Amino acid sequence: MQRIGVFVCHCGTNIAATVDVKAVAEALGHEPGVVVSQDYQYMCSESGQNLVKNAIKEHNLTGVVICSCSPRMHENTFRKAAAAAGLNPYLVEIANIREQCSWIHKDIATATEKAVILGRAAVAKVHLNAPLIAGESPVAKRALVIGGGIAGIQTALDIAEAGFDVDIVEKNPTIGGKMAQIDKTFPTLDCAACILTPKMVEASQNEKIHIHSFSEVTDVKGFVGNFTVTIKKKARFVDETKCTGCGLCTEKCPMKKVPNEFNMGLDNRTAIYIPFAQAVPKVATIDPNYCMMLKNGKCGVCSKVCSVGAIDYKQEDRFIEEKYGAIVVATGFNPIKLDKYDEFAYNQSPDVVTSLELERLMNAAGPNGGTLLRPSDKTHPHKIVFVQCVGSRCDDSKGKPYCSKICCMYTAKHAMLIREKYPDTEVYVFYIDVRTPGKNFDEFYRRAVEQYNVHYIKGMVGKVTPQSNGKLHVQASDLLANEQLHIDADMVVLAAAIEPDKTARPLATMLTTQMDTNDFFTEAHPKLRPVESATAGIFLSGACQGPKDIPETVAQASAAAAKAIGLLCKNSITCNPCVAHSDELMCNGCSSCEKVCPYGAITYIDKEFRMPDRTTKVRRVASVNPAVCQGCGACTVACPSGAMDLNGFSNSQIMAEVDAICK
Amino acid sequence: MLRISIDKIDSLFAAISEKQALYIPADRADGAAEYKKYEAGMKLSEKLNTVRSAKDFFFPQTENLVEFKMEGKKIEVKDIRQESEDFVIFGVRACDARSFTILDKVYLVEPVDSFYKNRRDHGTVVTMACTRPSETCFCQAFGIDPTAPEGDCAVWSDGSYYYFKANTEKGQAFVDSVSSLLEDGDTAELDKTVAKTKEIMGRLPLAKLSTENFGGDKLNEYFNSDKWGELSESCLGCGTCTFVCPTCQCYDIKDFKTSDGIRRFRCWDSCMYSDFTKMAHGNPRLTQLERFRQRFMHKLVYFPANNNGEFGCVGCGRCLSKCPISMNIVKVMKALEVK
Amino acid sequence: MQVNENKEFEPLIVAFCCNWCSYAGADLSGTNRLNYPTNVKIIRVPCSCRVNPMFILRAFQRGADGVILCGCHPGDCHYTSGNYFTRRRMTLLFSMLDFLGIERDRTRVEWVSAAEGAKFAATMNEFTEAVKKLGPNRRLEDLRCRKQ
Amino acid sequence: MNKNLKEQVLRSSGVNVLKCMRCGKCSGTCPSYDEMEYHPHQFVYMVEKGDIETLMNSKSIYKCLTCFACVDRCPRNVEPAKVVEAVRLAAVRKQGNNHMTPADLPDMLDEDLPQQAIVTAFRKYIK
Amino acid sequence: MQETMINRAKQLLADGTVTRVIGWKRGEFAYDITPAVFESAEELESDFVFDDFTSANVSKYLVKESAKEGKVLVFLKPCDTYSLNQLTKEHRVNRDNIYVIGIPGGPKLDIEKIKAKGITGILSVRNENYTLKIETIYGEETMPFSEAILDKCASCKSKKHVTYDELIGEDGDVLDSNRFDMVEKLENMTAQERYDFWREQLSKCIRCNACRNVCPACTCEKCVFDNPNSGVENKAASDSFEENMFHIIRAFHVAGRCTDCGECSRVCPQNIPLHLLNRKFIKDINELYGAYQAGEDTTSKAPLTNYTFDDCEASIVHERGVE
Repeated sequence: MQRIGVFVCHCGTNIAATVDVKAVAEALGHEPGVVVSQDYQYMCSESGQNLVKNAIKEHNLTGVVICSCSPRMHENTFRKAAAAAGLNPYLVEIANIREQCSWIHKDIATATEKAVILGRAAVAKVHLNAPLIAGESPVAKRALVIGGGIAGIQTALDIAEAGFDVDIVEKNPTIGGKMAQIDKTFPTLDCAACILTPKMVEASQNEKIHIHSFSEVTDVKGFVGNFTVTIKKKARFVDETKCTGCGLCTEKCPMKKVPNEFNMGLDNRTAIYIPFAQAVPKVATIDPNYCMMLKNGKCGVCSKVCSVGAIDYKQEDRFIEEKYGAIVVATGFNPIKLDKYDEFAYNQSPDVVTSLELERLMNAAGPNGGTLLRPSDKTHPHKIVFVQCVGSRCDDSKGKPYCSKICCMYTAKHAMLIREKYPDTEVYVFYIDVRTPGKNFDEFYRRAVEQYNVHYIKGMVGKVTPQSNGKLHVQASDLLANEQLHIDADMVVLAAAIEPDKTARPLATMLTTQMDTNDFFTEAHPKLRPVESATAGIFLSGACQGPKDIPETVAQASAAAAKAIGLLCKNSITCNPCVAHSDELMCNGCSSCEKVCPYGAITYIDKEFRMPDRTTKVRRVASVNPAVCQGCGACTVACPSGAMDLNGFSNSQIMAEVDAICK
Repeated sequence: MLRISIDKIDSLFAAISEKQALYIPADRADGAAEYKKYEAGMKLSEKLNTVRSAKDFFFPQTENLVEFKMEGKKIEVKDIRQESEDFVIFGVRACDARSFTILDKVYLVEPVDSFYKNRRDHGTVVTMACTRPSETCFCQAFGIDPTAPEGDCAVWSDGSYYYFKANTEKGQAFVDSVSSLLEDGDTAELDKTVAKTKEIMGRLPLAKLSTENFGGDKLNEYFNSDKWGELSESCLGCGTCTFVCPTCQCYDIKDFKTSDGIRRFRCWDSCMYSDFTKMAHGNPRLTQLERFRQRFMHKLVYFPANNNGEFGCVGCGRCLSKCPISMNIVKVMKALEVK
Repeated sequence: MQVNENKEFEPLIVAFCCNWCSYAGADLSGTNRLNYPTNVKIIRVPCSCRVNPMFILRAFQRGADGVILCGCHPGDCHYTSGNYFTRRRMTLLFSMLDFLGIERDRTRVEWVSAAEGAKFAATMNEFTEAVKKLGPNRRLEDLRCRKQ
Repeated sequence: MNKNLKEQVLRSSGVNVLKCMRCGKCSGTCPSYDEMEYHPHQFVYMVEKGDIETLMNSKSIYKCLTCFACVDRCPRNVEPAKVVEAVRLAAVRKQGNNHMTPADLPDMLDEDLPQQAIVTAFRKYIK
Repeated sequence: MQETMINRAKQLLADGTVTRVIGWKRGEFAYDITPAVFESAEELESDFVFDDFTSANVSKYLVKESAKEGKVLVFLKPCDTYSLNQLTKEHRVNRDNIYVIGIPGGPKLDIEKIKAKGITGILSVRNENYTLKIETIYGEETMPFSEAILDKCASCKSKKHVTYDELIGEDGDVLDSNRFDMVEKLENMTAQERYDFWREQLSKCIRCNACRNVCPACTCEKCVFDNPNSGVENKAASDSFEENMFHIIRAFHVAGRCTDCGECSRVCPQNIPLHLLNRKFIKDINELYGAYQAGEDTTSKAPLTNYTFDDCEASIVHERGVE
C-alpha cells in the first residue's frame, strides 16, 4: 500500500493569495494512498524541507507530492531533501500550482479547484513512480580527433594540454589541412605557414598527442565515455619509424609526372613524395597509382637510395583498435567542383582558377615560387577579374544554398595582395553583397577599395569566354550603373563555394550523429550547445559544422576541446535514470524505435526465449543503452507493441495524470 | 392451424411491438442481416440467418455486473441489477433456438446466472422454420429439424401464409396476445413446403455429417490426435468463430475505472485468444494448438460429457462462412474422426 | 464537463507540454501574470514526441473537450528531432480524427518556446474559446466516464 | 501598381520573383542586354514591385531572344525569361490593345513571309 | 497454373531446396480455402489448390514458418510480396530461409458477393469466359465475373512482384489504381456525415480481431489491446468510444507500414470497410510527405520514422478539409 505525503506551499502570498492552500491540503488528504497532507509558508526553505524530511521518516512515506512552484525551479531541491531522508529522489512529484495556477488566475474558488486537480494528478502519478537509480559508466581517458587541419590540431593541443592522451586521425600523409595551402591570412595578412607550422610541430612533439596520418576511421562502437574505434592505417609503403624525411628518394624517383594535389594540380610531384617541406610527420609516401615498382615491379630506385631502408613495397593496410572517452570531429571542408559552371569556362581555360588555386599560385612554395603568372603562358597578368559567390547561395542543383562565409574576405585579401605586389595590375571584383562582419573585417575590405583601388562592382559575371588572343572575355552586369560590362581579362578567379569533406557523411553514420541536408554536422543546440553534437561524447570542431574562417575555427576547436576535457575529467558519468527501456518479452525487434532515436542509443540483440511449449526461440529484441539515452521518448511512440517505455514518464503514469485531470 | 397472410405481417409486428419490444432480422445496407428493434416499415429479412446469433439477447457481448463508487477513501458497492423488460425475438432459426437449450444448461443450473435468467424469463422466442437451407447448414447432425423449430412459438411459411404453433406456455400467451389477427386455415400448402425442404435437407453437401464418433467418451481418442497440429496451423487466433457462434458461452470479467468509481462488467471471451483463462499462476493453454483444440473438444467431447450427450454445436454454419481462413468444425470433425 | 442550463459550458482542456520549451513557456506566462482560463490543465512530458496518440484519445475518453500539444519550435527541439516526429504523427492522427468526423478544433499542435509566455497564454485563451464554441465533446467521449 | 496584372504574370510564369537575390547574373549573361531599355534583373524587380504596365509598354520585352541563358545561369532558379514571356502574354491578352485587325492583313502579305507566320500572328494578336 | 505450381513445388521439395511449401488447401466447398503448409508431394498432389478463390495473403505465416529449420517455399501474389518485403524490413521474417515464387495476382472472387445476390446452396463455381456458372442445390445460377470480384482486387495497386526468387508467368506493373476514390468521397462529406458513416460502420464491430490477426503488419508479440498494462486493453467495446479507439489506434500503428493488401476488409465478418482507414493514412502520407508505398523495398525510411525540416504543420488538417 502506498503511503504518500502531500505538502502544499504558500510561497508567502504568491500561492496563498489566490489559492486556498489549506483547502487544497485538506482535499488532497482524502485522496487514496495519501497519509499526510500539510501546508507550509515556504516549503523550499530549510524548515520547509525539514518538514518534508521528518514526514518521510515519521510516516514511512513511499511517495511525496509537493504542490508549489514549477518543477523547473525546485524539483531538484525536493529530490535532494527526499534522498537525505532516505527516500528515492525519483519518488517525488511536483504539482505546479504557482506559475500554472495562482499566478495566472484571479478567482480564488476556481484557482483552488484547479490546484486540487493538479495536486490530484501528481498524486495519481506518484502512485506509479518507481525508485530510479542513476547509473554510472566509466570514462576512457583518451580523446580521438578526426581530422588534422587547424581545427583538429588546435583541439588536440588543448586536450593534451589538460593532460589527456589524444589521437589525431588524418587521411592525408600530413596534418595541416587547408590552412597549410593558404598563402596569407586575413585581415592581418600574416603568413599562414608561419603561424600554422609551429603548431604542427608542437603537435608532433607533444607526448600526449599521437598522430595517425594517412589513416581513416573505419568503425565506431560504444557510447559516451566508452567508444571503441577502429582506425585503418593505410599502407604508405614507407616505414614511418625509419624514414627521416631526407627527401633523397623524392629527388631520385623517375616518375615525375604526378599531379601535385598540394599545389592543386598546378604542377607535378614524384610518385614517392612528401607533400610539402614542413609536412608532419615528415615521412615519404609512395603513391601506388603511379609507382612503377608497385604497378609492374620494375624500378625500386627509392629503395636503393634510402640509406635507412625505410622503403617497404610489401606494406599493407593496418587496423588498430583503441578506446576513447570522447570524439571530436574536425573533418573540415573542400571547395566544390566547378565542372557544372560552364559559363565561367573553368574547364576551358587554365587561366580561370579557383581562389584556392590562386593561393598556391601566389605562394612562395607554390608552382611559380611566389610570382603570380598566368598558368597558360606564364606571363604576368595585367587584368584580373574576381567572381564572388560561385556556387554559394544557389537554389539549384549545381550549387549550395548557403553563404560560404569566407569568400568576401579572402577575395579582398587576394585583390589587395595583387595590387600591393603588382600595382600595374587592374583588379575587378564582381559581388552580390560584400559580407564583412568580423573584427577588423570591414576596415580590411574598405582598405582594398580605398587604399588599393580595387574595382568593386555590384553585379554578377554572366559569361567568361576564352579568346584566341589568350584573353578572357568577361561579360558582366554593373547593376548600379545599369550597364553591361565587357572586360578582356588575363585571369579570372572564382570564389568557389565550400562544402563539407566527403568523408563526413559515412563518418556521421558511424558516429550516429546528425547532419543537415548539406552534410554539415548538426550541433546539439544551435545557440546554446554549438560545439556538441546531439550524440553524447561527440564534439564538433571547425568547418565540419558550418563554413568558418580561421579565427572562428580555432575558437570552436578550443571550445570543443574544453567540452571534451570536461568529459574526460570525470571518472564516470552519471546517467539520467529517466531513460527508455524495452520489455523484451513484447519487443518485436522491428527497428522502428531505432530509426527515431537521435542518439543511436538503441541496438538489437538476438535473445533466447523459452517458449510455452518448452522449446527455445531466438528473437531479435531492442536494447537501450542507458548511458546514451537522453530520455526524449520518441521511441515509445514509434513502438507499436508498447514494449518501449520511459522511466519517470511511463505510459501508465501519463495516463494516470490524464485520468486524474479529467475526473 | 392459426395463420396470417404474409402481406399482413406488418400489422402483426405492429401489434406485438405496441406491447413489448420486438426484434426481427432485418437487412442492413451491406446486405447482411442483423436483429433490429422493430420500427414501422421494417421488413423481415429473407436471409437464412443473421451474422450475429440470437444469443446476444440473453447473453450480450458486454454486460455490467456491479459498480463500486469511490469517494476519497470510501468505497460503496452498488447492485445495478434491474428487472428486464418483456421482449419478443421473432424469426429465430431452429439452430439458434437449440442454442438457448445449450446455454440454459450452462447458465440456468446452480449457481444460476441471474443476469441470464432475468433476460430468459422476460424474452419470448418466436422461431421460423427454414425453407431454403444453405450448403453450410448441418443442424441435422445434431438432431435438429429445421422444419420443426423449437422455441416458445414456432412459425412456418408456405410463401402465402405464416403459420403459428405455441410450444410453451409463454408461446401460448404470445399466440393468444395476437390471436385477433390470426385466422384458422388448412396446412396443405405448408405440408408441401415442409416436404420439399426435407427433401433439400437430404441433398445438402453436409447432410451425411455424423456425430456418432464423437461424444463425452471420446476424450482419449481425440485429445492427443496428431491432427491438431495440422488443423490449427493456419488458425489466426482471432475470435470470429466464437463471436458469431450461438453456443459459445465463455466470458471474462473486467473492471473499468469511471470518473467516480469502478464498473465491473463481463464480456465475451474467446478460447482462441492468447490470454483465455489466464490466471494468476499463468495460462493452462499456452499454444494456439491447445486453444484451438479446446474449442472443438469442448463442443464435441467435454460438453456432451457433462450434459447427457448433448453437443455444444447446433450446425448453424456461421463459422463455416465467417472464418477468415475457412477452418471450421466440419473440417475438424472430418479430419479427426476415428471410425 | 457538464453543461448546466444556467451556467456557461466550461470545456476541459488538457495541454501536453514539453519540459524544455513549452512547459517553460507556460511558467513564463505565469511569471508575467498573463491570464489564461483555469480550464487548461497542463501535463509535463520530456518532449512532445513522448505524447502517444493513445494519451490524446484517453483524454477525450475521460471527458476532455479539447487536447493541445505544445513543443519546441521545429529546429529547436532539446532532443534535436523529437518535434519533427511529433509533427508528422499528430498531422496524421488529427487527419484521421477529422476523417472520422471528430471536430477538428478539438485538437491542436502549437510550438511555444520558453520565451513565448505571451504566446502560450494567447494560445490557451484562443484554444479554450474555440473549444467552448464547439460545445461538449460528444463524438469521442465514453459515456461511462460522463459525470452525473 | 496593378495587382491583378502582377498576379497574372506571376501565375502564368510560375516564377517566384521573391527568390531573386539581385546578383545580376541574368543581366551579366544576357546577349540582348544592350538592346533593352529594361534589363533582365530589372524585369524581375519591376514585376516584384508590380510595375507591369511600364514593362508591357516597353519594347524590351520583344528584345528578349528567349535563349534561356538567364534561366540556366540564375543561381536562385528565378527564371527571368519566363517572366518576360509572361509579360508578353499579358500584353497580348490586353483587350483593346490588339495589334491586328482582319483589315490589316492584306497589307501584311509579303511573299518572303511564311503564311504560317501570318496565321499564327493573327491568331495570337487578335481578340 | 495450379499444375505448374504443384510440379515446381514438387521439384523444389525433391531437390532439397525447400522442406515445406506454403500454399492453399481445398475445402469442403468451392470457396472455403485454407492456407496450409505442405510437406510432401502426395499432400500437394491431393490438396493443393490455386484458383479464383485462393485470395488469402499467406505472407504472415512466414513469421512463424521462416523461424523454423529448413527453407520454406511460398507462393506469393504481387500484393503479398509487398507484405513480405515489409516483414523483411522489420526483421519479422528470415528472408534467407524463404524461397518465393511469384505467381500472378487476381482478380479473385468474393463468395460474399455471390451470396449477396441471394445465391445459396452453392455446390460449385465455374468461370466461363468471365461469366460465373454457379451450380447450387436450387439449380444453376449465373452472374458476371466482374460483379463478384473482391474489393481489394477491384482497386488493385500493383501487378508487380517486389520480391521473388523466381516467377511463374510474366511480371506486371504498378497500376494506376482508383483506390483512393472512396476515401476522397468521404473527405468531401461534412464532418457530421463522416461521423454518421463511421458510427454506422464501426458500431457493427464485434471485436473479433480478425482484421488485426490477419494483418501482415500486425505481428506484435503482444498487441497493446491484449496487454493489460497498456492502458487500452479491452476484449469487447463497452462503449462506442472503444470501437473508435480500437480502429484509430490499429490504423495508426500500421500507418506507413500498411501495404494496403486489403485483408482486413476481406475477413471482416461484419463487412466494415476497414481498409479505408488505412488508405486514409496512405493517401495523407502520399500527399503530405511524398509518395510512399510500404513494402516496395526493404530499406527506405518509413514516413513516421522520418521527417524533413519543412514538413507541413498539423494545422493543415484545419486548412484543407471541407466543413
